[in-house]
Amino acid sequence: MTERTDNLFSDAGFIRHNRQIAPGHFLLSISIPLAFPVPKPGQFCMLHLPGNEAMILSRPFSVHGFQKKKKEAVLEILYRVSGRGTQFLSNLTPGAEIRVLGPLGRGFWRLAGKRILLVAGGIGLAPLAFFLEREIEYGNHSTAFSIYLGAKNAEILEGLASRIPAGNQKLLPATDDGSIGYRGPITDILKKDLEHLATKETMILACGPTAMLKSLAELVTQKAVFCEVSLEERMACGIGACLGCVVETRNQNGSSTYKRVCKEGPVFDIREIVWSR
Amino acid sequence: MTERTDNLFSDAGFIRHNRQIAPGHFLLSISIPLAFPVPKPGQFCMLHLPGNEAMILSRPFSVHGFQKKKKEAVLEILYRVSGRGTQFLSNLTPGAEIRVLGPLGRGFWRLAGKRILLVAGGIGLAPLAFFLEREIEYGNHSTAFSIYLGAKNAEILEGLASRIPAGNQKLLPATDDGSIGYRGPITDILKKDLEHLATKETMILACGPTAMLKSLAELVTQKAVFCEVSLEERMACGIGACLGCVVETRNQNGSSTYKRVCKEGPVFDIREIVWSR
Amino acid sequence: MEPLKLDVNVGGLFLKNPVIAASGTFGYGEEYAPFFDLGMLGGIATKGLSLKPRQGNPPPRIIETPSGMLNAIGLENVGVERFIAEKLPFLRQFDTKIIANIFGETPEEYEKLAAVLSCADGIDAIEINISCPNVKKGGAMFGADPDLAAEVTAKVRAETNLPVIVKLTPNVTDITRIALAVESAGADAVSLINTLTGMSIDIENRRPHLANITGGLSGPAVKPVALRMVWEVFHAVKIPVIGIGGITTAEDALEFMIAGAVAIQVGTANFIDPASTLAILAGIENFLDRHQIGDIRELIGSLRL
Amino acid sequence: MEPLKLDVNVGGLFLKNPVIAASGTFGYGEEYAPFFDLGMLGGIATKGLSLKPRQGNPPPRIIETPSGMLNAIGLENVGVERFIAEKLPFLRQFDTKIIANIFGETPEEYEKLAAVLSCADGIDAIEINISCPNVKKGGAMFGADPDLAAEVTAKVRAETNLPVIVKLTPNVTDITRIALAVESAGADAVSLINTLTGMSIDIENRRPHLANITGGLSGPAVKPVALRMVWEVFHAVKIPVIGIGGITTAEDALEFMIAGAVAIQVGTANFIDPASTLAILAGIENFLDRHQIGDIRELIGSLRL
Ligand SMILES: Cc1cc2nc3c(=O)[nH]c(=O)nc-3n(C[C@H](O)[C@H](O)[C@H](O)COP(=O)(O)OP(=O)(O)OC[C@H]3O[C@@H](n4cnc5c(N)ncnc54)[C@H](O)[C@@H]3O)c2cc1C
Ligand SMILES: Cc1cc2nc3c(=O)[nH]c(=O)nc-3n(C[C@H](O)[C@H](O)[C@H](O)COP(=O)(O)OP(=O)(O)OC[C@H]3O[C@@H](n4cnc5c(N)ncnc54)[C@H](O)[C@@H]3O)c2cc1C
Ligand SMILES: Cc1cc2nc3c(=O)[nH]c(=O)nc-3n(C[C@H](O)[C@H](O)[C@H](O)COP(=O)(O)O)c2cc1C
Ligand SMILES: Cc1cc2nc3c(=O)[nH]c(=O)nc-3n(C[C@H](O)[C@H](O)[C@H](O)COP(=O)(O)O)c2cc1C
Ligand code: FES
Ligand code: FES
Repeated sequence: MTERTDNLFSDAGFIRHNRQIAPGHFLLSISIPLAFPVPKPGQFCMLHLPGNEAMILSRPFSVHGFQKKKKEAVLEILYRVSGRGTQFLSNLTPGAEIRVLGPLGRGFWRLAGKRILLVAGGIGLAPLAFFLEREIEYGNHSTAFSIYLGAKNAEILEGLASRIPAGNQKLLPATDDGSIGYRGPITDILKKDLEHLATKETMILACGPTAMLKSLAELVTQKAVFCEVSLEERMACGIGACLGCVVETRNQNGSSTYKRVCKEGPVFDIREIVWSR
Repeated sequence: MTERTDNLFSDAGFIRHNRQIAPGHFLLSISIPLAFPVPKPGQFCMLHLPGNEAMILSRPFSVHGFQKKKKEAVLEILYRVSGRGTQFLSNLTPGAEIRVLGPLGRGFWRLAGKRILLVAGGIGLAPLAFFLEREIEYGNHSTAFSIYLGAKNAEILEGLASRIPAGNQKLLPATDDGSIGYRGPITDILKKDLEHLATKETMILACGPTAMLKSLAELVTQKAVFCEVSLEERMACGIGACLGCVVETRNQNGSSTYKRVCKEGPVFDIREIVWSR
Repeated sequence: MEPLKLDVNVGGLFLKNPVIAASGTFGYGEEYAPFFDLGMLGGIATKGLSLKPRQGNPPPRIIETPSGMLNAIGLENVGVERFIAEKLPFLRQFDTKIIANIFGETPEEYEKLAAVLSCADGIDAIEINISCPNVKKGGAMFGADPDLAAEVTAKVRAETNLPVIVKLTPNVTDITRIALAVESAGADAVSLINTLTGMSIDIENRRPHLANITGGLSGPAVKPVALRMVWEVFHAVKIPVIGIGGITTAEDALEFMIAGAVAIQVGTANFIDPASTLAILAGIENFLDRHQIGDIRELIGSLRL
Repeated sequence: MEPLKLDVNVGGLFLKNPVIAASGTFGYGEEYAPFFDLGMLGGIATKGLSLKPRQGNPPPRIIETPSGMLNAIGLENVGVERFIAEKLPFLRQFDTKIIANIFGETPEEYEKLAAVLSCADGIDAIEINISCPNVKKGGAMFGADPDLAAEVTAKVRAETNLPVIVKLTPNVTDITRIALAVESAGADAVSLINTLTGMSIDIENRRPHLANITGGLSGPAVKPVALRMVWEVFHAVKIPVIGIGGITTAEDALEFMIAGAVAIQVGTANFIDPASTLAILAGIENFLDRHQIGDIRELIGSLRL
């Protein structure tokens, strides 16, 4: 059952920069040894918060960017300050040591498709932008990409949008306050668009708040479109040992099992998930 | 019984600099509001370690220097890295916020005397150098000062000695390894000197490790010389509330009482102390 | 706008707000008076009082632990007579409720303490400490046995008309049994938790860090245990519960109130910052404002399951 | 120079060094194999095993607390059969001792588990978990009652020739009573502590952070309590004691050994850094070197009072 992934790294990196890209949103760049295995889009890392020993657990963050340089690799994380740990992280300055464990979990499945819709709720853009970057890098010209990006307001949306790699994909924005793009949930636009898309040739990759994912789940069960989502759950180990991060998933026979977000996920087929909360 | 000291300050300061003066020994300079009451030599402050919430208790440090400037006051602390808290402290950089509570306790008694011997064991120099600085500042020319300074080796001794204010006092050095001055405990030199000093006109102020203070206690009970010592004990509140920092003291009637180092001390008449440990 | 309602009734002890300074961490109030007006607090619990003055344990008495501290003060105090003569007048200057925390080696000593304190003018409630882990006789011994706990409570109850709060120890298998026992014996409220018994060793010289060998653990480290016990006791008894244990921020205090505490005590946090109690009070007001809750009592026991 | 002697005898379970990965925090070993050679460890305690596979509790199952964490996994596990078929062969590749941690809802279930595991080749000891706070039936119920604890121990004892370790809960008034009871019932060793029951509340939506409401507290926060209990039990029983609770550094491990633990288990620290166990082992060796102690057994119970 358990996939063995021996290709894991756990060691200190150093902060290159940690800069605000929008209110409460930061881009963290970490220099790590070249030994760090190349992460797949959708995989994540556990970052250990240095210095504050009262916060014992590392925090999970999707890989947002990764480059190999001559003497080091560079890992990029895009994060939102949402609690005490991320607050602490946002105060770290260049040169600070930070322990990185990763890359973890399984990434997005790369199915061939004519059209890929990336649906991001706020900071959920982080892994999707990395996915797109890799597609562009690999020279995937046969697929059309659209990015559905929802955010609180224009300022945050524009900050996030600045992290989308250059290419000829379409950006469809929505904000809670209508200060840019559609006013309302991003899934509203998606719903409309899905009506005149050939669902067979379309696939959706999504990451964002639970409410968004739930709407999406309803949408895609009506339309028979393949959809993968990256989930979040509280984590302790990040490597499958503690069983802390489970989500309820549906089995073929209708019964349900818990699966570990850190190991069997964080990316799941949206139909697999039992949306209870 | 309890002396009321309403003149207390508890607020954030900012680190001006935090520089090594000898291996493991640091001079910390903190900018604090002018509202900070002028400390007396021998008084101390509690420094709250910012950031690491696992270390909940503030650390006590003697005031080593204090100057009022136009818009701020400057508090100086001389410290030795002796554990996790002081290790943490030594990594703080200029600009960092640090909460200061003080000035606390009672300082050295300023008795008129022809000759004042300052006996410092290592970092114990911190409050004694401040005492001397104030004496020099107040223009006390009628008293002769000698500083007995013991340290592990020449490097540390010289680093510490650099913190002694300029004046015409005598410095008597001793090191554990004999790399400078007398080789052995500083109390050895003192013992010899005391033999040909008029004890009535002499007073001793001392601060240093317990072993040194114990030897000193034996010395001065043989010779009838007035001697005050600054003691250390683990502290939680620093203001007399928790009763955590007591030492055993002798009463006139021969019985013993616990006294709070933070409140009735940290400076005590050496004869008052019951040296048990 | 209506002013916020912060007052609570702790079994006949009426507090203008739910923030109390915990016994043993606030001296007799004097030490904190330089930092703020003590009259801003809901109440102050005094250092544990015994009939005769007590010297307490030899030093070292405290040591820091991860997010906490151990103490083995051993109930050093001036004794109830000197407290009344020398300390109480100072405390009574302030518009706050004075809770006398008492400690005895026998049920009879508790009884006498209650009698003496009830005659003294200016005591608003008695908190029976049957939970101190740092003394050989009495203390936690009474707190770990429902029958003894009830006996002490009944004896104090019979001696006083003041509200009687019983302070419970967490070092038990089932704290609700003790809570139920003291409720039946006439307690007006329970307060919990006192400290968890712990230990720390200096590995370099292989000695315990505390002269008393063991001590009481307090501070943020114990908060999850304290909160669980408050929630359990809240569901077990009908009398009000005062929450104590690791409360350092307003958020901590609110957790306890949502779990069922009608008031809270702040202990170790007073050492972290002498004005902690005030910051906690301000933070509670802020939370109520933000959530448009007009009366703090709406919050008490409002945990959704 | 003579090589350091690190081997210890835990009631017939011979470990090459005293560092064991604690149950429930090390999976079935597989997850940690990428980080270091598991054969460097003294032993590995498996995730708690039950007769049938268990789903465990609904999420959220964990939450961080000051210097600690709460978990309410609820003993999710593959069941003893699949453990033997699918997990044990992997573990047996390594030169380390495998301790099967077992959990039942009735004494009979423990009995059967012991029987099944004794037949499986490659189990070196059985650790009876009578201390899990996160399940409705069994678990801590057995651990809080000396008679039930003894009954479970005796039943397992009768079924196996493997060394039997009983893992004790700290959520009791007097842990030495339970330790003495299981010693009389035939336990070869005791391990302690399991987690302290705790709780945490999300004040914004007034819900418990854990779906199970309460959970088990572990990590550095509990270390002082664990150390005190190890010291108490060490003085109460004659069988060896395994120390567990908040061990994160070599210094922590040494505190437990000086207090009387013949071996130690590392739990939550594995989450902080997957190579914690190795760092702890290296630190112990370093300490022995520095203090010129040739045999770790000189350290055990060497506390000076
Ligand atoms: C696989 C995965 C990928 C993620 N990728 C990103 C990303 O790229 N950018 C980003 O900003 N955030 C991401 N998150 C969410 C991020 O982990 C949380 O925002 C962060 O842990 C919050 O920590 P805190 O201390 O600030 O919050 P607090 O609420 O103070 O944290 C308390 C505890 O809860 C946990 N926690 C809180 N919120 C979450 C959450 N949503 N998911 C998991 N654990 C949580 C924390 O880890 C911590 O243990 C990801 C989460 C997961 C599981
Ligand atoms: C009145 C007073 C004045 C002092 N002045 C100075 C000074 O000017 N310069 C200086 O370098 N040191 C001074 N000290 C000692 C200084 O407080 C300790 O070195 C420091 O607290 C050690 O903290 P730590 O976290 O590094 O050590 P750890 O041993 O890791 O600390 C653990 C706990 O023990 C306490 N502790 C450890 N050693 C001591 C000690 N010797 N005295 C009191 N508490 C201790 C800590 O405060 C902490 O609570 C003074 C102590 C007192 C009481
Ligand atoms: C130094 C110290 C002294 C204490 N003395 C007493 C006491 O005299 N009587 C008492 O009932 N509790 C005493 N306590 C317990 C506290 O009142 C409180 O119950 C406990 O510390 C838990 O709360 P906290 O985590 O907020 O500190 C003392 C605690 C500390 C830390
Ligand atoms: C996530 C998690 C799961 C656990 N599962 C088990 C278990 O299955 N069986 C068991 O006996 N103890 C279990 N424990 C308890 C640990 O083995 C250990 O006793 C406890 O966590 C204290 O040690 P620590 O502070 O080093 O973590 C678990 C602990 C955690 C944190
Ligand atoms: S975080 Fe530990 S199993 Fe997923
Ligand atoms: S440190 Fe609290 S009384 Fe001295």
